[in-house]
Amino acid sequence: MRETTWLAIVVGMCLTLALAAAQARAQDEEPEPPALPTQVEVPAPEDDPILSRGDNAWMLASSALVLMMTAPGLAMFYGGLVRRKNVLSVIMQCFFLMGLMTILWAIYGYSLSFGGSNPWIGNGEYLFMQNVQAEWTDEGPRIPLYSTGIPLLTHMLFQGMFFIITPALICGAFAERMKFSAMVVFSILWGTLIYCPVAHWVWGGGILAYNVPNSANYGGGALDFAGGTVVHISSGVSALICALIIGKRLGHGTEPMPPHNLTYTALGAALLWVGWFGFNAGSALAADGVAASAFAATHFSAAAGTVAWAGLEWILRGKPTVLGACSGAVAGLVCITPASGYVTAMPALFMGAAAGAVCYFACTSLKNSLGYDDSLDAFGVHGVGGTLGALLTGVFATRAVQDLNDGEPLGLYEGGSLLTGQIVATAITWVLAAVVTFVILKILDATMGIRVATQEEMQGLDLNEHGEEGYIFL
Amino acid sequence: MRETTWLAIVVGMCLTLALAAAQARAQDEEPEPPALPTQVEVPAPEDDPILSRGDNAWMLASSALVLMMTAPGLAMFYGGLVRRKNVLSVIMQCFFLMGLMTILWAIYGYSLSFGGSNPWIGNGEYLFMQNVQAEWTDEGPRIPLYSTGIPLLTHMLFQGMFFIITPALICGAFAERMKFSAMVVFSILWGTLIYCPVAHWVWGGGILAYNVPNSANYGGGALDFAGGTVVHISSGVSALICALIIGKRLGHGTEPMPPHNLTYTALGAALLWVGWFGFNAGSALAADGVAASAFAATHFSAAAGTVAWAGLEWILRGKPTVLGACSGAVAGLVCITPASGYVTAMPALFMGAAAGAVCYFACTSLKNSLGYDDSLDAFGVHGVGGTLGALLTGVFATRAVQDLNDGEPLGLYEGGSLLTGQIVATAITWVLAAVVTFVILKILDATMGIRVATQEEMQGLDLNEHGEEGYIFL
Amino acid sequence: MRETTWLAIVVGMCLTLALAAAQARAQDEEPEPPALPTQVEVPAPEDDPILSRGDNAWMLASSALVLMMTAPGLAMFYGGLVRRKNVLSVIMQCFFLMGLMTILWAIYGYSLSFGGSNPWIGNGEYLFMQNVQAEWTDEGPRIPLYSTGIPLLTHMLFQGMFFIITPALICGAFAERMKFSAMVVFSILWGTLIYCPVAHWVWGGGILAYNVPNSANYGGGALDFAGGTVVHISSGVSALICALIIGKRLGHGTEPMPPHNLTYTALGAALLWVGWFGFNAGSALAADGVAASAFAATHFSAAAGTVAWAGLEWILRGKPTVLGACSGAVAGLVCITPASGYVTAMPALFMGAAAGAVCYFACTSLKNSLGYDDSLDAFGVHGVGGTLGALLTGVFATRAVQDLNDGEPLGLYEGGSLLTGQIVATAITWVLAAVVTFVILKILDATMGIRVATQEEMQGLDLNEHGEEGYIFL
Amino acid sequence: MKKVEAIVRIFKLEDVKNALSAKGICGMTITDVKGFGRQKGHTEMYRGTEYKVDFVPKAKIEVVVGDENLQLVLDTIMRTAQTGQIGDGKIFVADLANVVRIRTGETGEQAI
Amino acid sequence: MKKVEAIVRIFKLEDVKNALSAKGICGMTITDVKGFGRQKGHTEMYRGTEYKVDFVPKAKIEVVVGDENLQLVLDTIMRTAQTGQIGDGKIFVADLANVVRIRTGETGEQAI
Amino acid sequence: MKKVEAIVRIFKLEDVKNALSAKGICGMTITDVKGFGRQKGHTEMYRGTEYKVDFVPKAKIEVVVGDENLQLVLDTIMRTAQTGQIGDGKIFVADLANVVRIRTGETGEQAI
Ligand SMILES: Nc1ncnc2c1ncn2[C@@H]1O[C@H](COP(=O)(O)OP(=O)(O)O)[C@@H](O)[C@H]1O
Ligand SMILES: Nc1ncnc2c1ncn2[C@@H]1O[C@H](COP(=O)(O)OP(=O)(O)O)[C@@H](O)[C@H]1O
Ligand SMILES: Nc1ncnc2c1ncn2[C@@H]1O[C@H](COP(=O)(O)OP(=O)(O)O)[C@@H](O)[C@H]1O
Repeated sequence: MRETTWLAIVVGMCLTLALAAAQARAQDEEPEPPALPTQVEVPAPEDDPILSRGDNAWMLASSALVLMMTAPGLAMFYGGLVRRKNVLSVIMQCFFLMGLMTILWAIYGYSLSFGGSNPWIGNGEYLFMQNVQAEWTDEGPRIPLYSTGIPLLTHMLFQGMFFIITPALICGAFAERMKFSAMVVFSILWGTLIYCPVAHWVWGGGILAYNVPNSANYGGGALDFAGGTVVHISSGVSALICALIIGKRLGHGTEPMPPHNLTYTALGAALLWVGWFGFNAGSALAADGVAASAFAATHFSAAAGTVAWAGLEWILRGKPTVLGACSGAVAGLVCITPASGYVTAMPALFMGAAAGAVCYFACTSLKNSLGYDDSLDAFGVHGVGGTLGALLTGVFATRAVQDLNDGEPLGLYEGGSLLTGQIVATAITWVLAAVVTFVILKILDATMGIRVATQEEMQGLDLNEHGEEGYIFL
Repeated sequence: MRETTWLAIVVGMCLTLALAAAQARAQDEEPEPPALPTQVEVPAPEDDPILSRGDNAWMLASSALVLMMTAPGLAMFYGGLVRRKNVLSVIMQCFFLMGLMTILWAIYGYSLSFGGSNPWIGNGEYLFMQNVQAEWTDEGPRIPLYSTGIPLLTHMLFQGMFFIITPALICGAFAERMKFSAMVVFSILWGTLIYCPVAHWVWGGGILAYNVPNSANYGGGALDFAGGTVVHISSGVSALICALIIGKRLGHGTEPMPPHNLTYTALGAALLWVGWFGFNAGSALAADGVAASAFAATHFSAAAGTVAWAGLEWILRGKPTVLGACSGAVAGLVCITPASGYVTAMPALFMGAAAGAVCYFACTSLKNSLGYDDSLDAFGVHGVGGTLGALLTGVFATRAVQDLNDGEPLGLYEGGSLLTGQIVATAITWVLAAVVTFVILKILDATMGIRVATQEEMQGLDLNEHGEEGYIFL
Repeated sequence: MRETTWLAIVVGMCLTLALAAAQARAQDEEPEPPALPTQVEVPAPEDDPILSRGDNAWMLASSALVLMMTAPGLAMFYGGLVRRKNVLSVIMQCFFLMGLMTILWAIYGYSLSFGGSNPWIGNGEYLFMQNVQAEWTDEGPRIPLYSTGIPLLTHMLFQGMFFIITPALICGAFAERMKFSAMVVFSILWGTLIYCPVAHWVWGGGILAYNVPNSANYGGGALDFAGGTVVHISSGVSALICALIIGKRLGHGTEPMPPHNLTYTALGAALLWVGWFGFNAGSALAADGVAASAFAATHFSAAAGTVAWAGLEWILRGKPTVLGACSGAVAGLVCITPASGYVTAMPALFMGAAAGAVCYFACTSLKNSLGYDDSLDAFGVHGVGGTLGALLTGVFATRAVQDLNDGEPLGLYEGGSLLTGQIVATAITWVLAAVVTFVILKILDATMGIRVATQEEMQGLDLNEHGEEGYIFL
Repeated sequence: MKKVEAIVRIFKLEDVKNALSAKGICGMTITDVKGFGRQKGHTEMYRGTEYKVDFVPKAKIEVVVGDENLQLVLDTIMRTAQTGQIGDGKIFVADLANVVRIRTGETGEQAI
Repeated sequence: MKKVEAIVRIFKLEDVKNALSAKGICGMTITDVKGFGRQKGHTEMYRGTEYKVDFVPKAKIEVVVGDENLQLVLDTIMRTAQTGQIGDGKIFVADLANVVRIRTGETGEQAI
Repeated sequence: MKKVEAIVRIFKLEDVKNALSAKGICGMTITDVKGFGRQKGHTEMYRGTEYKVDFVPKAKIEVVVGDENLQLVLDTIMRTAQTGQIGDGKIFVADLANVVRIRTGETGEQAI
């Protein structure tokens, strides 16, 4: 009952929002300059771009890779970490979000994130995929192009995959106790109220974009190649709030809750590693040298994270664990995400190693001393690793990879002043994610409830929320 | 014994067929116009195409993605749905078909499907990969190109992956009781007698091709972007016949037969979703705007299918299931397949939702009321979803994506007349698949037998057909 | 303790080596001609190549595919074959090597393999990714290109993935009993002392390269398209030595040691098949016709191997097994690897079938009669299959695919003289791999020990080496 | 009170449970076991190596009954679990000294 | 000597083990079992087909004790395994004829 | 008739089975169990949290024998399952009231 009401409210809200945006756009009298992409250097957008098949080939492959990160990647990584009785609930969260968030993205998400040039939020120009999809013109069919020469549809698809995985990452925090219905409503609101604005601010030419004339340019704006703030800080910080508000799992701290299938976790981590090449190198939006450079930085950072975390365990605890190696890889990948298209090889190795070490302490000492129950360490890895990455981007970003400021140095290391903007963007994202998540969850908790009943939590979410069992090995 | 005889007969038959085709080709005196591809608009084929590396890059990646759909994709999806004792038998069917069908394709399958311009069946020009593979000429090595600028080898590879997955889909109908030897012989015959002709009719410039001069043009011909008739209707309808002829599983209806590993099923479904981007967007045979459009339509339809099926369960049964979400995704993917390169975003969302709902009822109410035992719902998803997709293609196909008829509207929705051709092609495919499958199975049943012994079925096919166990968790 | 000492020694050694190489390079007075790639025909390297986005798109996708081969591919393939108590140890070897070998590659591996034109070993020009990564110049950022028009970073990445999987293949030989620490040190030494030299000899313009002026040209040099000698013979032969030196598993020959999860093995084999397209077709270093041809040869050989091995079992043992089909596919893939870019379709089918049959006998009769315990048949498949492939390349390579010798025929079959060089290269690789592996292992055994304690081997490596369990299904 | 332990074929478990249940015996405990007896196991084959697996999966049903119900239980199991083929299994009957119901603390016959 | 067999809820196993251990009972053997009794099972749903699963996963704890410890063990299990809800399980007590410790060959009480 | 229940190390199971089989005891039932006793378990570590797992996997062998074979069975198990290390396991012997062979309905000694 209450769930149905909620769904109705949410759908209503989304439509209102969509219409409002559409109207806002209609009122916009002055002609809008097209959105300025901040992820790559592009020729002035007024030149008509021509379709680049090589770039499109890479971006389509990257889109597929990024979807693969959510499932099977994240679904296996997270699914293996929970107890057997909850494995399907975690996989379901990932899988269902692939459906749900895609629909929102098609209807209004892409438009809110990338439409128009308002510094605060997108407009309605891409609602329902208008002006994105193919259209019939006097000269025949026309498929709109993005400024880098790929179809705008490809850009929309690639970015849409990020809109799926970001809320899916949060699921790690409330795993094993969140109501599925509450997760659905939460993800809709979270995507709309946090993801779309932040994506617009950072990548849509908004207030946090780097060196873009009509942005607010707090601290000069920030560089975020593939989603340090937009994806990892936003989801990681929200995950922390979720863990705090929903409370600990029954038996947390007294009962053992070991991962039920570490083979899944390891295989999922490997898939994340592979998929992340699409995530990061794809964020070049082209198959050019920057893509190759981002690919290399990603690979090196993951490698260093793997060895750092497992190595630390080996030294401090006597044994390198598989979970440690996998967590280190993911930490390295998270950390390099904002920097991947701006740093060279050795800084990438360093960032990965730093992420492995810092996240190791965040997921062990820090979490234990603070005592929250972030089931799968969504905050410890994505929140902490993402923040570290955003800051280190301000240190190591170099004009040698991309010249974004007329030959001026970028990162602190080469004498630039980027770091300020990175700090500002990080802080703003932390605050927004924390406050809005807090408000959403409090409202949901007061209305539909966010946690399953004790009895259900004990028996497992698979049976109670979905009426299914993960494995029937008889 | 009888199996050996059968294999000998089949091999003999194939060779005869191949030789006959070769001879037919030799007799062909008049010069043949090259095959007209119907999947994309291409410049007149007499212009020598030049190698397009961007397109080739995407098509090679797509070929890999489509192979991945059969295994691990389908192998996990189907493997998880059977009982533990039969998991290997299902995986083996998928894996062995990757070997078997590829060999047939290399020897004569591609030639029968895409060789020459006879409206009924391919000729022998590509037998044994002649005229497809690299050849030594006076000017050095020459690698023949397809009209869109990709190597003909790439076209052959991409299409060959479809030749693998199509019979593999049928395995869902007779899972848990078919003899492996019978499955092998059945697949050889099915591929030769059903797949190759239908592929030729629809894609090889044959009788069902759209708007191609030398086709029979029943009802104007049909559009099938990536295999609604060729892949899904043909396999789905054959699956129904298989389920009817082989009979129910022992204990069907009285014993519970729950999926033994829903985690595999969900991960497999996710891999199918990812791989389907290669299947559908790859069917553009280029990395152009049509590919991006097909990619988007595919993604949107899968998303809508997921939410529709799981949502219906939620409303009607009180719980959204993982299997429901996965089945909905696959239903949406099946349905959009023929339409993916011809429709825009909102129709794609609609088609996915419709497929989710229609296949939901087909797999629950319809199947139960008719009482056949289609173990894994190969008919309910591929037969029903494929038919729905073929028809809705006739409704929603739009010249805005591809102008295939000199600016005339295509689908019913924009006022075109495509629907008639779609209905005719669907009906013809249904009849051919049903009749030929029926005949093949009856002959096989009378000679080598198609079903394992009762005792073996009870103990499981893994031990009896392959002498192995899926999991030994001691 | 001793492990720490060892790690220190190894790290020290590597640094020394790196510095030595750097110095060697500094001393090099005469200007060095750039490394001559032998894998593809390229225009004279002095022409400045321009970035080819289509080629880069394919090479980035290929790099991702090859990483996917190590994990999840090989991790699942090998992981499923061991007993449950050791599944994580195998996955950990694969995963940790993804981190470890990548770091080595970034620091000195790529330089040792591909730097400079010394016939014996690479120089220091690419140490720490200098001259490979992006650099700031007067005209702005510069990303160095490889002679085929892809960024040098892409070449480095693609080749780096091979540096990961090759030692991972060896792990099959000592699975279920090797100390993790010994595996780490062994892999570092093996990669440095065997992989880098052989890669340089064959692909870096060294002594075994085909038709390259400044190579030693023993027997005319050898063709190795994607790693018959460099990857499979080197790892396979080393695997044999490992199996001999470490000794049999406890209970080998008396206790049953069936694979604990054949579903993983089959799914892993399928992923290997898919990933191998990147491995082989990617070795064209371009998305051209040679890539398509290599893709087709790879696919056909895998298919023929699958059917050959499973078919032989069917005939000789009465049942085709899943493990047989998978092993046959891998055998076919191994065998075609060196030949993939040089042979046409029917020879590829033949090579796959031959590999299926030969490796079947190597893994059954030969192994049993010699009595070594190569746990997962790393030698039987990679050593034997790789050797077969290297030799058959000398038979079937044809100028029709690539004209590498001014129109002269290549393989024996078309009347060329390539075979001699293939035999010489094979023999040299055998000797080097066997001798160096023997020495490394003997030293490790005498110092840090290579085998876990009996008690630990009985309880399983997962608990004892990593403190974790693979599955907790309670 | 008696404890009846029946080793039966796995696919007969559902039938036996339903039959007992129909007779009013509504408590039992099931364990997955592996049996070794006259019934032959099977052979598995992995890369040419053959393994003889002697154990056959069986289900063990434990039912505690008052003495008055013993024969009823034995007959019911006998009837529903029998196929007449080797491997149908065995029933073992043993005396029990006491039974306690944890929820209520009841003991003896009324705890069953 | 007595063999005490307790069928308990799975999530109570850890508590029972610790309580017994604290009382000096430091040997026991655990089996995963499926129980059928008053406690209802659950319903699963796969593509519209509903299955009633009557069996509830339980843990069986077997403790062999000297007669003098029997009451202690029963009390300890009762106390720690009880929730008061249907499905708490049962304890069965049976006589043992002998016990042997394989390592030493000791028999009887001292082998426990 | 006696029921012999032996808890043994998993890797000794094959040996014990073969030895019993060689002595003509050709029926037995095996269960996977987890033992808790003097033998220490192991520690697992997941992201820095350490879990002590007290349970050690063991195999339980149940053999029903006529009284005349009891000693033979005990001796055979003792001999083959012993390693002399803590954790070798225990053998429990109990009386049986009756045995039934489901296939034939035979009861008592001849049903074994
Ligand atoms: N002496 C025994 N002790 C314990 N279990 C036995 C004994 N004999 C048979 N069983 C169990 O009964 C099952 C069936 O026995 P088997 O000899 O195969 O067939 P049948 O019961 O038809 O004679 C065996 O798999 C085993 O689990
Ligand atoms: N007669 C019986 N014989 C064997 N096991 C029983 C018997 N009755 C109950 N059990 C076991 O005890 C468990 C709990 O019994 P149940 O009737 O559900 O609740 P309660 O013990 O609270 O009355 C059952 O799941 C079953 O395993
Ligand atoms: N009192 C007991 N009741 C039931 N099982 C026991 C008891 N004591 C020991 N066991 C079983 O015997 C196994 C071995 O016991 P343990 O004390 O570890 O070594 P040992 O038998 O060498 O003294 C235990 O793991 C447990 O399964």
